[in-house]
Amino acid sequence: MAWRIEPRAERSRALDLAAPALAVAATIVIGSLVFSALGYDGLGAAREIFLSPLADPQRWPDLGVKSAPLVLIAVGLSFGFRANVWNIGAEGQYVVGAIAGTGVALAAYDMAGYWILPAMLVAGALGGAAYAAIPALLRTRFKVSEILSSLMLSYVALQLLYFLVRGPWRDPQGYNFPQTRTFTDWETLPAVVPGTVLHLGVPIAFLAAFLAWIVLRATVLGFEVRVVGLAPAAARYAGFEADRTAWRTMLAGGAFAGLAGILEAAGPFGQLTPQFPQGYGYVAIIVAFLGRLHPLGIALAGIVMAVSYVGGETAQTTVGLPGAAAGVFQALMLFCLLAVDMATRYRLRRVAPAPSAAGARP
Amino acid sequence: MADVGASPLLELRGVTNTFGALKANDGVSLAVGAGRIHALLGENGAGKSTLVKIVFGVLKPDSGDMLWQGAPVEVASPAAARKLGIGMVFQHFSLFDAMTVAENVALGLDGARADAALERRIVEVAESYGLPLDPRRATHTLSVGERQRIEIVRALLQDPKLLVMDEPTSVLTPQEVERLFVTLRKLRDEGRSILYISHKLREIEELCDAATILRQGRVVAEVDPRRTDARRMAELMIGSELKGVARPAARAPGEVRLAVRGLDLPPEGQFETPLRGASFEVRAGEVLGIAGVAGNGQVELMRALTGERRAPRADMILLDGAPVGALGPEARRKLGLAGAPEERNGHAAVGDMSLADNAFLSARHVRGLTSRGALRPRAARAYARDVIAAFAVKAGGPDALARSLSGGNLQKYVVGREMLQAPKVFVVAQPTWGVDAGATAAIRQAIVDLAAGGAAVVVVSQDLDELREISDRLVALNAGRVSRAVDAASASVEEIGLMMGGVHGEPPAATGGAVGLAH
Amino acid sequence: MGMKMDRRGFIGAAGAAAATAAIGGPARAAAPLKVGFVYTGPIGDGGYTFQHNLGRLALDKALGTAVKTSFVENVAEGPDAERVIRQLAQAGNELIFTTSFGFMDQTIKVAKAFPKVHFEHATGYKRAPNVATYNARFYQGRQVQGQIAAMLSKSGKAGYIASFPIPEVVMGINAFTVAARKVNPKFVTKVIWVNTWYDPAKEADAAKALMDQGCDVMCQHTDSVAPLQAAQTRGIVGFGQSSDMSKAAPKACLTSTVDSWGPYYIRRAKEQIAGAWKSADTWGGMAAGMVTLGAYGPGMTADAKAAADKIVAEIKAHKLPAMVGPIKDRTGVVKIAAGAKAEDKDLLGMNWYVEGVEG
Amino acid sequence: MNATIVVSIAMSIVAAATPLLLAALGELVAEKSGTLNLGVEGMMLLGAVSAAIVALTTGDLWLAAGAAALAGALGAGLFAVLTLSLTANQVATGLALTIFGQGVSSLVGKDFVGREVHRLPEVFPAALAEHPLARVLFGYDAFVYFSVAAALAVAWFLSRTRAGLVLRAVGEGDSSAHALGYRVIAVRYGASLFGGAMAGLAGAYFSLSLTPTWAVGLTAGRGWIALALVTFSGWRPGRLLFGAYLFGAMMIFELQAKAFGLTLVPPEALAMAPYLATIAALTIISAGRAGANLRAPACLGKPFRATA
Repeated sequence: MAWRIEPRAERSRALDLAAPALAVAATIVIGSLVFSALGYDGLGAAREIFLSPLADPQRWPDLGVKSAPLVLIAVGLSFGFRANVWNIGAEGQYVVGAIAGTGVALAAYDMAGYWILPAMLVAGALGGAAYAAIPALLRTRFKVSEILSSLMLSYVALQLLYFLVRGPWRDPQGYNFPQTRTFTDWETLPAVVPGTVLHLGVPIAFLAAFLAWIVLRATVLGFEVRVVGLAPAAARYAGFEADRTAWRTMLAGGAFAGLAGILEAAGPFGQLTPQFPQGYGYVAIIVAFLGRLHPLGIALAGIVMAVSYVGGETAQTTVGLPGAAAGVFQALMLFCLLAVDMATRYRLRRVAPAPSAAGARP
Repeated sequence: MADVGASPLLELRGVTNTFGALKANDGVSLAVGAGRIHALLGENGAGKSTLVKIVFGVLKPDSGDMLWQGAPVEVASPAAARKLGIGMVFQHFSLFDAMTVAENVALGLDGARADAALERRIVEVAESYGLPLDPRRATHTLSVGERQRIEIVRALLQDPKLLVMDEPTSVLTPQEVERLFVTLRKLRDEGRSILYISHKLREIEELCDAATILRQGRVVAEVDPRRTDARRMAELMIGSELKGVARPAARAPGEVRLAVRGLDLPPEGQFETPLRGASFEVRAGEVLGIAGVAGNGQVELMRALTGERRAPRADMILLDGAPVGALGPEARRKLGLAGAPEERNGHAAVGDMSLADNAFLSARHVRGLTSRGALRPRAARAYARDVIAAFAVKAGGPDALARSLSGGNLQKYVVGREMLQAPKVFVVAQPTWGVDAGATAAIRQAIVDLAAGGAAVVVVSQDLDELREISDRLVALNAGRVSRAVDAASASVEEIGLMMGGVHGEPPAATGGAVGLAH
Repeated sequence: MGMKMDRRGFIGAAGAAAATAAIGGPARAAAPLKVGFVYTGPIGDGGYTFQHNLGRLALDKALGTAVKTSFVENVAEGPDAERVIRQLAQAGNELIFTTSFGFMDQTIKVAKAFPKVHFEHATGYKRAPNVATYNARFYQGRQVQGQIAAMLSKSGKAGYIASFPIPEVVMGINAFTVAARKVNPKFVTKVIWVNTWYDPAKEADAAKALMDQGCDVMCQHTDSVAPLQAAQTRGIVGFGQSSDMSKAAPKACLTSTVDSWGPYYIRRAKEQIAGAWKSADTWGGMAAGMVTLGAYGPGMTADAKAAADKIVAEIKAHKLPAMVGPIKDRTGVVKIAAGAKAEDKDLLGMNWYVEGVEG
Repeated sequence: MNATIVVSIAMSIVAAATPLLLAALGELVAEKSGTLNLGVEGMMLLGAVSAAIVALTTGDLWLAAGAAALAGALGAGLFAVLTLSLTANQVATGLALTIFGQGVSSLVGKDFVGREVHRLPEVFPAALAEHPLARVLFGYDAFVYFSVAAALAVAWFLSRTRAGLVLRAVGEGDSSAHALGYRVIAVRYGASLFGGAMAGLAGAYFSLSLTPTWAVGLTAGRGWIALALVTFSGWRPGRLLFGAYLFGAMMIFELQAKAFGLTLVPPEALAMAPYLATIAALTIISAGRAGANLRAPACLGKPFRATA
């Protein structure tokens, strides 16, 4: 009668690795059942959303482009999340990063030179970091929850972008459309594979994930982040100060998001428009958790997420699945992962039935 | 007073409770007579708290019976326990800081609201038992002693037949303890029973009518504490004969290694004790014991010594004469100051990391476990292996997770990790808390040996016997003040007790060290 | 929209068109023309994208199994659009409609990589040998609305909820005001810029603010039905935009300016099938059936109905240009000289407001 | 004439404030119990679409409101199972719930887009609300009165009732509450479900009253403002009521100023005002010695697992 959920004494490594795969499998099963019940070709939908983009090499560059900002932002956030710093304002930092980089681009509009693009990227990272400094300051100085402040600041950043593209930065030749000039060739990321959409930002994002992994695994800085998250008091004992870690991880998260912002602006967008913010900052939080806050896991999770976007589009044309279905699948995927995660951390144990009246009552 | 065996108020028969591989309670039986103060005695980890939670309905036992006034009962929840007439005062208070005293009391009563009527009742009860409380005060503004009063008043308002108290004196000064005992005896005289959990033998001798001694989850003895030798009870508790520590012959003290001069430290949070002009010195080859009741600034002093908190002025803490008060833990370790705080899991070690990773925490500089910002995992594993071998730590190896170790073994690892760095100054808090007898002896011996090798050692402990056994000199910490130092061998328990209670006989001053040197 | 004759009726079983086309039968003689659509919003927006999708459905219905259409909805303007357009091209669509201004650069970019595929971009100005542009003369609907508004308004004030000050919106406001002032020279158009294409609650609040100012006819250049519904609540009338909004606010809706993309989509698909597709710039209005009026509501008086019908007829006969001088801007400067007509290029670059526009 | 405008503006503010108030009240109760559900926007959309569907198919507006509350509560139930029973991260789950709500609402509402829903009727007879000044008081539908009554009821519940005391205790100290025998998880389930139901009703206010119809993304981000509002209020229902009307007034003020021909500040500055005000309020609350009762519940967003 009585069951008890208990933490597993030793975390099963096999389950650890299998959990995400299990979650995707569960998503496919549940998703296809749900969509079949709604009158769609459920199995076809799941196949199109999760498999077709992988099966078609023509889609691979798309997957790279779509996953790059998600991976970059999520890796940046994962530092903080590991250290119990809940920056959920990456969307704002992404936008401000793009704004800062675009500021450089617009200032250098009449100039030429190889320095422009790197300057834009640096400005982007700095802009994102500077914007993340606000919640960091509020947290360390005034003990304001960074969850709330960073979320609020995202909306402020959005309005800042709108103001700029509708007002001072509006393209003078753009028929009053609210968008900036398009960047010059000096200001645009080159393609890594000529003839494809694969721009320089994609390898940068995945390289960043790899470097983050090295940092987390093999440096004192990474050790600090891990210890702060697992045992704050032990971190203090080790000489890692909580405020300093909060600052470092917030700034890192902001810089990664800002870099993602300018890479996206200087890459696929080539300008700033009101449509520039697409919620990557929020989706990246989900990606970070799908990847279990592990940089390599996040790289993989970013690709899975990109697959679901691209596949969602394919599914619209091939099996007539509505566009909204992709979002439902993405949410399901996270729900499933969180649920499956439990299985790896806890186990259900049956408690021996009580022999007498004094025993447990359900 | 009722006799034991007549018709016990509460009886447990064969209660067993298991967490994973650990049997917290293994067939425990005990009987609490009406109108008696019954002690539940045991070391940390003996299963006392688990048993109490079962009595109060917080935990459900895997098996076993509970009888209330002779009839079998199920206590499915604390509410059910309260209904029976069982009140509870928790060791870790179950209070809500953001709420008022009255609200906190209401939450402990069934169906009560924090209204004017309740406020009146709180004042009434509080006054009649000598526990003054303002029901409208916000809880976070109260002292630890006052906060305990909330718990007691809350329990008393239910007019309990049985009051369960889990380590109630660990946060009180001796004087407060005396006042509490007056209240408890008054309760007994009203015919109520008290299940009194403690590991402090003196208190049990003084207060209790009966005692059940637990060791490793089992009942090892039922004794009458008024008629049983304290040493015998202690041996029953720890399961072996007390073994002394081999001390080297008296030595001439060396030069001053660590000096604390007028250390003031404002509280960081609402619940911290400020340090007020703390001063003492420790010399090479010497062990200085710091006695005191928990909550008098031990945690804060440890932080100030290890560098987790900076001193307001650098020269308030001197290491070999050099001011280090402004330095953080890393810098102090590089200068040869090692520390081991009382909380092993989560403070001195990270439970979810391997022993090798835990080596990085404090040994990375002195033992060269990192180089230019990069970790050297091999070096860390080798060091962890050394510690395991040198201190006979029972562990699966350097890759075992810290939390997979027993408390005693983890403590040996933590202490060993610091000692193998050959520190010039070693500060350690509660070195043998919850550690089995064998490990206790080993750790104490290692501390003494470290000092004998020329290090200066500071031991913060609540265990007076321990301090008297391994220290050369003793000071006491009371409300953030450090008393003058006394010779550990010659000072009487009464004298030390007065020091702990804040009666110093002389103002605390920088001369404390000098007085101590008179031995 | 009238039924179009199905030239390819011989394929047969046209009745079950959609289902059959989707499944695809065995061994068909001529493969159907694959046509792709890229939508900026969800087809559930009830406005702009909804209308494009109606156009696609009209195409399906008209050409039956000769075409196979597919669409991707809710495509963000930017890199996502480029990916989707490319994907549609790779999937074998020979004709691709990209239905939002924000898809312009992406359309041109993908078109370069797929010279054999024909692209149609809505509301843009960049073309290529395989990229055509198309747009509808929405302002013609404003000409009707302006006149009716002036006839029915007691206060002589219309409220106009506008999205962004781009030429398309500006020319609509001007065309509306010029038409209204023909009836009532003192007529005023009060404009609130809501800086969004779609935010029902905000649009409704803007409508209320305008009505508070005494506006008794509501006009909008945003996508939701909220302003009309707000008007209906207060017993005021107004005009639907993009789609026929009479279903959402039957009492308030005088008529709607309906984007009717069907005729254009059908024509271009037929040209493609016939091998006669050419890049062109189409700016079709009422004459081409690309702008139509929705059902008249109960608020339309007989006079108003007659006037509306007359204007539609004149516009269809190309006898009623949008603006004929003299037309002054708000500062009193003559922008269009007496007797001159506003040319298409003037309209498409319009960034000033005629007299009578406030806000 | 002037009085009429003032009355009308006031009524617009009330209408704009009502959904914020409903959603924020629900979230306040949930947060007071210690759960941070960022899925308010998603739950509002679920409510909005459910209300529209039921209203269009049955014509019964009260049934529609009930369905909306149920739909919101189901969304919250999903959140609760994941975060409370399975101790999943609340931030990630809440965000996923928003994506989920957006997707599901747009899927199930596909066939109901743009159809007129009969607007909620005013509660009082028109005669009573004829005079402009009377209209400010008596000219609204039931949701408006309900939202104000709910604010007062929540205030009373939290400060005066035993159950409210327990709910706050669970949010302030989960392990203490557990030790005292309160069922932390169960209380949080209840608070979460209430939060979801209120968010659902807030969504229903869009599809039944503000813009009586269904269209994808009908709530256009108001759920995030509601979240800001809870923080702005310092977790107190009275301030929340005030804040909802203040935020509503800021939204209306922008449009009214434009209608008057005034443009004092860029519209973007006004649009960011609620968020900046919230950050400012949060900073003042956190930094100042303003009583602990204005601070975030101590256990907000932290997972709780009942162990020994």
